[in-house]
Amino acid sequence: MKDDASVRDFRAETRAWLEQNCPPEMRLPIVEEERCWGGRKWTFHSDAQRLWLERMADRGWTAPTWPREYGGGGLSHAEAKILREEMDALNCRPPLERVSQALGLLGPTILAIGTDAQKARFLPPIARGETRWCQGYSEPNAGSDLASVRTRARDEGDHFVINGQKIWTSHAHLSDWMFALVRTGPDTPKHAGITFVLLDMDSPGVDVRPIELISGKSAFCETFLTDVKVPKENVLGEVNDGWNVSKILLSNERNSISTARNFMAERSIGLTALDRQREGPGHESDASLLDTSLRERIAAYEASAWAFSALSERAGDLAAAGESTAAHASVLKIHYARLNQLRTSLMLEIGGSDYFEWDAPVSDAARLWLRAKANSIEGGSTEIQLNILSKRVLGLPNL
Amino acid sequence: MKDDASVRDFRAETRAWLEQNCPPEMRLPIVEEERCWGGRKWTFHSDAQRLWLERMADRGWTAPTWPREYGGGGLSHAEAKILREEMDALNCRPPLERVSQALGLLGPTILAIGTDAQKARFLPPIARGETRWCQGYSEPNAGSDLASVRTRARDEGDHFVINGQKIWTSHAHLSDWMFALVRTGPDTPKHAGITFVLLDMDSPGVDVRPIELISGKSAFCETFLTDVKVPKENVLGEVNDGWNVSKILLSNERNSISTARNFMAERSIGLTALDRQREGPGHESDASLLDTSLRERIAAYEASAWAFSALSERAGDLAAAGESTAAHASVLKIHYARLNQLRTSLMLEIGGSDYFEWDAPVSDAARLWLRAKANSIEGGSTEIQLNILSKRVLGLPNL
Amino acid sequence: MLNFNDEQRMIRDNLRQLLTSETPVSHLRALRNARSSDGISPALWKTFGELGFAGVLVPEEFGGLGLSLFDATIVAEEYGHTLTPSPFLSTSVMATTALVVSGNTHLMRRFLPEIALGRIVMACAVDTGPHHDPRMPGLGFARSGATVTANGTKTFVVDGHIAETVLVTGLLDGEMTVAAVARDTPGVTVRRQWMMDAHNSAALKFEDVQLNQMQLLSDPGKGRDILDAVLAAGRIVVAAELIGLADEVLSRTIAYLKERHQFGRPIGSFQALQHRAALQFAEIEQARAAVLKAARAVDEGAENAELMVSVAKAKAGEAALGASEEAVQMHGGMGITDDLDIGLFLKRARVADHLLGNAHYHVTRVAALTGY
Amino acid sequence: MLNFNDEQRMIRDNLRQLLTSETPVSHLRALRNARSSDGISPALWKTFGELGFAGVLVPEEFGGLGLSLFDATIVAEEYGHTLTPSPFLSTSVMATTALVVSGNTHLMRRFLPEIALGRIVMACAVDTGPHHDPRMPGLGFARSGATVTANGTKTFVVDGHIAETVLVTGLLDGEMTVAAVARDTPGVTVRRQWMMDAHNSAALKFEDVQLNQMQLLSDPGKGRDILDAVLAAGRIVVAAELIGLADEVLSRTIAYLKERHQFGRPIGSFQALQHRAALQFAEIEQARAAVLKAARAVDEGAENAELMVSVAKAKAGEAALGASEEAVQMHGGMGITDDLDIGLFLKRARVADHLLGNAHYHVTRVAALTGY
Repeated sequence: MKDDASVRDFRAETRAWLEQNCPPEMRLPIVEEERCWGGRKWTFHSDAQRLWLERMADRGWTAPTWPREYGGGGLSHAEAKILREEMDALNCRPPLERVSQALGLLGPTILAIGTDAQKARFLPPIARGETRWCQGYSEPNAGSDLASVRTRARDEGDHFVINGQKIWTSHAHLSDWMFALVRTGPDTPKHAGITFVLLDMDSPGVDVRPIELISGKSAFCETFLTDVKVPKENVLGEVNDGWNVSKILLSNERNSISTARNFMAERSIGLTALDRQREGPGHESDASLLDTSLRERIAAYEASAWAFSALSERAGDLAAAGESTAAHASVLKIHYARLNQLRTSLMLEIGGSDYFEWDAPVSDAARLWLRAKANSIEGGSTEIQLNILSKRVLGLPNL
Repeated sequence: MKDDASVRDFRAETRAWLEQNCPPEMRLPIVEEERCWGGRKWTFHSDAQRLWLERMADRGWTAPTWPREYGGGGLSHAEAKILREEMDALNCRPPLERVSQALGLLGPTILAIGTDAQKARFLPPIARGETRWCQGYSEPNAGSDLASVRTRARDEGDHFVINGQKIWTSHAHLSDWMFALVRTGPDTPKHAGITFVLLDMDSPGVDVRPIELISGKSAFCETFLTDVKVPKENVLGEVNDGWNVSKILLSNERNSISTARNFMAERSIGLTALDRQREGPGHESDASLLDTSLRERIAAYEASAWAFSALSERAGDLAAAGESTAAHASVLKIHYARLNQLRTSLMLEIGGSDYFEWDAPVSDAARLWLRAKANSIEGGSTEIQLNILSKRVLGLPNL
Repeated sequence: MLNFNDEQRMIRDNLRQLLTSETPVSHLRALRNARSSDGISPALWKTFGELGFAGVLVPEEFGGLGLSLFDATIVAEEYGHTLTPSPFLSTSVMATTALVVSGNTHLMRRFLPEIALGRIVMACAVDTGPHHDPRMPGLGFARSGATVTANGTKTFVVDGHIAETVLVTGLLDGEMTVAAVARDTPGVTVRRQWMMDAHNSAALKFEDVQLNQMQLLSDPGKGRDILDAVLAAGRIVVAAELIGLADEVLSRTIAYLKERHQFGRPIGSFQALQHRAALQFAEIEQARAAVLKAARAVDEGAENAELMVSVAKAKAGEAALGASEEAVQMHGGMGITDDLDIGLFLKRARVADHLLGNAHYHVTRVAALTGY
Repeated sequence: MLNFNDEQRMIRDNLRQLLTSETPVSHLRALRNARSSDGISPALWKTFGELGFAGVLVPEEFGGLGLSLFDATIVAEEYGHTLTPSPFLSTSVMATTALVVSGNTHLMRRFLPEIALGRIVMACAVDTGPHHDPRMPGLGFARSGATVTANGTKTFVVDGHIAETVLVTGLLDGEMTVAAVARDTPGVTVRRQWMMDAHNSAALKFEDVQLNQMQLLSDPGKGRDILDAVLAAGRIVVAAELIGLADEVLSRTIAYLKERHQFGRPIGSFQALQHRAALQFAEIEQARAAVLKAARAVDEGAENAELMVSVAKAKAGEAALGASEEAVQMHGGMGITDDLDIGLFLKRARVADHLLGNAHYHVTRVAALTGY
């Protein structure tokens, strides 16, 4: 496939602009702690990070395919792909994380089914990185069974009053807004009577408590909602139709979680292992890994990671052609979780006992390995994805 | 653990006897085709094979732990273990395959619940390798669901008249007798009304047709039974209680299939691979396998195979101490199937394309690989074993 | 783009119709049972010529369609569904690539139009031992004046038993070189190899085989490029066949799971089997993407094309073997009988995985190409 | 025999009662949260001395029970259930084995009775780098008259932060040698390592540390035998701990599967989870047998003892990691919170797998010991 003339032009212009506008610090390999999530509580790590976000947001390239009127770049899928390829080619960091709840999930859902007023109000600040969002789906004892929402929304005419408890709300303590499922109708049938609301975290009655995880970090929170008022214009979709809204959003979630991470755009962990080996005396010029078991297992992981990046690209192409299926969302989610777990486990092995220290460690490899255990649970567990595939895609019968 | 005096004596006597009586040809590594299965249709591969069987049978050591009056050796478990260790130490081939339907399965079941007349009639010829047995359990469309037996036995006073069809009867065409489950009672409840009968394959109305398998071999048969007469003294256990008899026998089956195969008593396939590598020019004195992927995978298999041989030994020790559980039978069966599939697959890889030829191949590795696919299906599939473990051992609930 | 456009979808649909009617799996079974002397359907090969598939990679100036490797994968994936034994790989992909990359107009004019018409079968002889190792050709060329003498052995030469001409790799003055050798040249001995998958190949022996200079595809300096291109194209196309095979064997398994009852229920309602089937689906989809990506990378001359080829071959081999082994297990006793086709898929998966380097070979190659 | 006799069963039952009442998993959690300075329970160690467990391998003449490694695995398996941090491995197994195998009566008289009484903690310092590689001790001894000077570093020395005396491996005249070094000797620097499993070890530095001849366990010629014996005993006992851990974490998972409801049913009624749990059970049983067999093999001096030790460590590491990872997954969101103990099992499984060589190290060693 060769670029035709207009594509060539777009590519050239894009590259020229990036070269001129992306600060050199924003072209260094990304470090986990320096990813930009935005929001009112955000602190920029550097002036370069702030500048880079501003410049990209001005062009709408934080949300390249969104309409320009809502803060997006108005690009076609093909153009957005070129933008991404050019950013990769110049090692430009994403100015704002594409996998965020806001950019990856809620934004596309508002675009799809929001009112004009909602689009105008919520989308531009998302695209500019000014508001950060969290997801209020899970509740204690509900786990993967989203239909068993028990948080209640009482109808008070022009607003709802909400009482209940949400759990596993990632980064709720750093977020400005939450989108949540709440029960507006009777308990049964379980799928009906649920409403999808947009809730300001600054509202009175919102209490957020971080949950300590096995990784020692607290990415997830419990959120207690006590008599929280939500105006009715903040309902996305119809009242009592939240189940369908959440399905639209969930399919974005699976796509978004996975397509955002191109393991192979990061450095080969095989080369990292070789670097470490070369630190040992007498090993300065080794051409390959002496631990052949580790070498073979890293290679097996990297072969899969390359295949995953192809899968991710293909899913994007199919989506752009309108051929996307629910299948790919689940397939991506399953592979992503497994690959990230494998990758972080191998990194820990590469480090060895040095990396096993918990206090003042030389690396956060142990914590990342533990954190990755959540990948196959959060956002629809691997088991749920397998159920979806076997029922909806393969058409296997119920018991 | 040190041998005490009487044990030392038994060990020394056993070794002396074996050294004197085991023909040199019977101390060469066993070849698949030369395993001795016995029976009226058996052709000995050599005089040495015949002699070795006769000598061992005379001492009752083809069935070491059976009582002497029924053709066994009357040994304790500890003595039988020593006999086996000494046979291994001198590389003595088994004079008669221990995993046979007769020695491994039916014999112990008759010993446990047969009448004195049945023991006296059936056990000695089994121990002497004079009768070969096959198993008539499965039926078309029944698969793993043994309770759905449809072969009918009509009560005619002193005998039954049997009509129906059995499938997957291994080596029925080479066998003298079959033990089978037949339906004597009503269809429901499915577990009741089944009877366990001993059936002479020379009876009129028995028609055996080998099934061609993917390995190109025909180890399994379909057996058609048309008005076959079976005298009532050939019922093992009570009429209509065959389900319980079969459970006793099945637990022997799983033990027997697995404990009989000590992969690590055979030659390391890693060394076989190294031999093959050394055949290449310039590789005569290689100290290790250059294909490190193959080397690591063989080592992973062999580590598991050593662990399996320990498991097998432990299962025997627990059984001898009366602590055996159904768990071990299933665990052994699962691991055996997986290991043999892994082993045969690795052997095929070691051989490479030379071994892929079907006509006039240099090795039967391809056929053995294909044959091993049945290991996780025959004798209670791996899925059935996992069901047994999860329900009966782990106590997990039904849906 | 890693999806198909309308034209590609049409090609795929037409091929599927052709192959399922002309050479369903029963065709392979019949060839096997009859111990067919050529082991393929000459009629189908002629049809491939007429419809243009045989010349998919042949440049238009030589009568072909001049399409891409990406398009060639569409063909291979389809005959993977039906296990059709076809000279497509040997002739339309490997030999064609060798000739095109060589730039040898004499040989291109001679062979490419015939290939495009489905009139000849050509084979590529790469391996000398039972394990894929293309850098060790096991054959030497010696030059003396205008004559070149070949000595050595080749094995597992796909379609070597029916190819009129074999492209043979060997070392000339220590450099990789490729020569076009007619099968009936004096000194060439051919032993047909019936493989376990009922596909065919041959073991070839070359004893003082006299060739002339014109039979060399190129100067020795270029032989390595030709070999690399042949391997890349061959590996991608075998990988695509494996994807088709995996897809088909999974579909058949799903159908069986829905139809077969045990304990009073369709066995496809048991969750343990559902999850295993779904995992196979996920593996196949990932492998399929890798194959399409590798084909694009080679077509576009991407920097990481070689790497992606190994990724594709490795993942396709794993996916096809995994799906076939699960298929046998889920078909239970029936799965291990020769009556069902499932065993044929398993056998082909194993042989095609081994062909041009198995999954493990290619995983190790990923490490080597990455530099660790 | 690879099963327990009545006496062994009694030991096991008593220990289980002691540990579940004195040091349940909450004990480890409390030590961790309090950032305890020694990271173990000194009271429990004293009780181990009183009940004889601390001296299980100490010969009777030195006040111990003089039992076998097979018996020592019973102790380790039990504290694996409760994740009890205990000097049993470092002191009662590794240091005791070093002293006994050395045959050095002076040092045996000095240390063994104290070990048997649970009065001291001793550590063995084997590794110098982040990956287990005991043949490269990273420390050198130099002799000058009756004085021996040690220089080098050690890391991941289990209990090195609280051991009064550390047995240190190093090279003297190129030969493996072991010396007993008091931790407070001038020139020894100790940095405590809080590991992710909340168990403890230390990084030690030796700078011109002056020792006398009497501190060497043996002539250099014998150092390798001592090291081999220490490694074999240590690996088996860590493997046994991993079996206990795996057993416990699976039991807790089974209990959770029965109790936790989703979609209106206990999640343990879903067949996919049932089969996965059953597979873990099968793996643990096989690994357990391998550990018992390896212990017997070492006790009996069997020819393949070294091989079986690697098999045992490899299978136990795999089983414990597999069971812990499945436990986290099956506990869903709860599994990844620090509130539940499941994460503590996972962390300990990973560290103990790494200790004295991880599963992959030992699989590769099986190939080396077999000779391919």
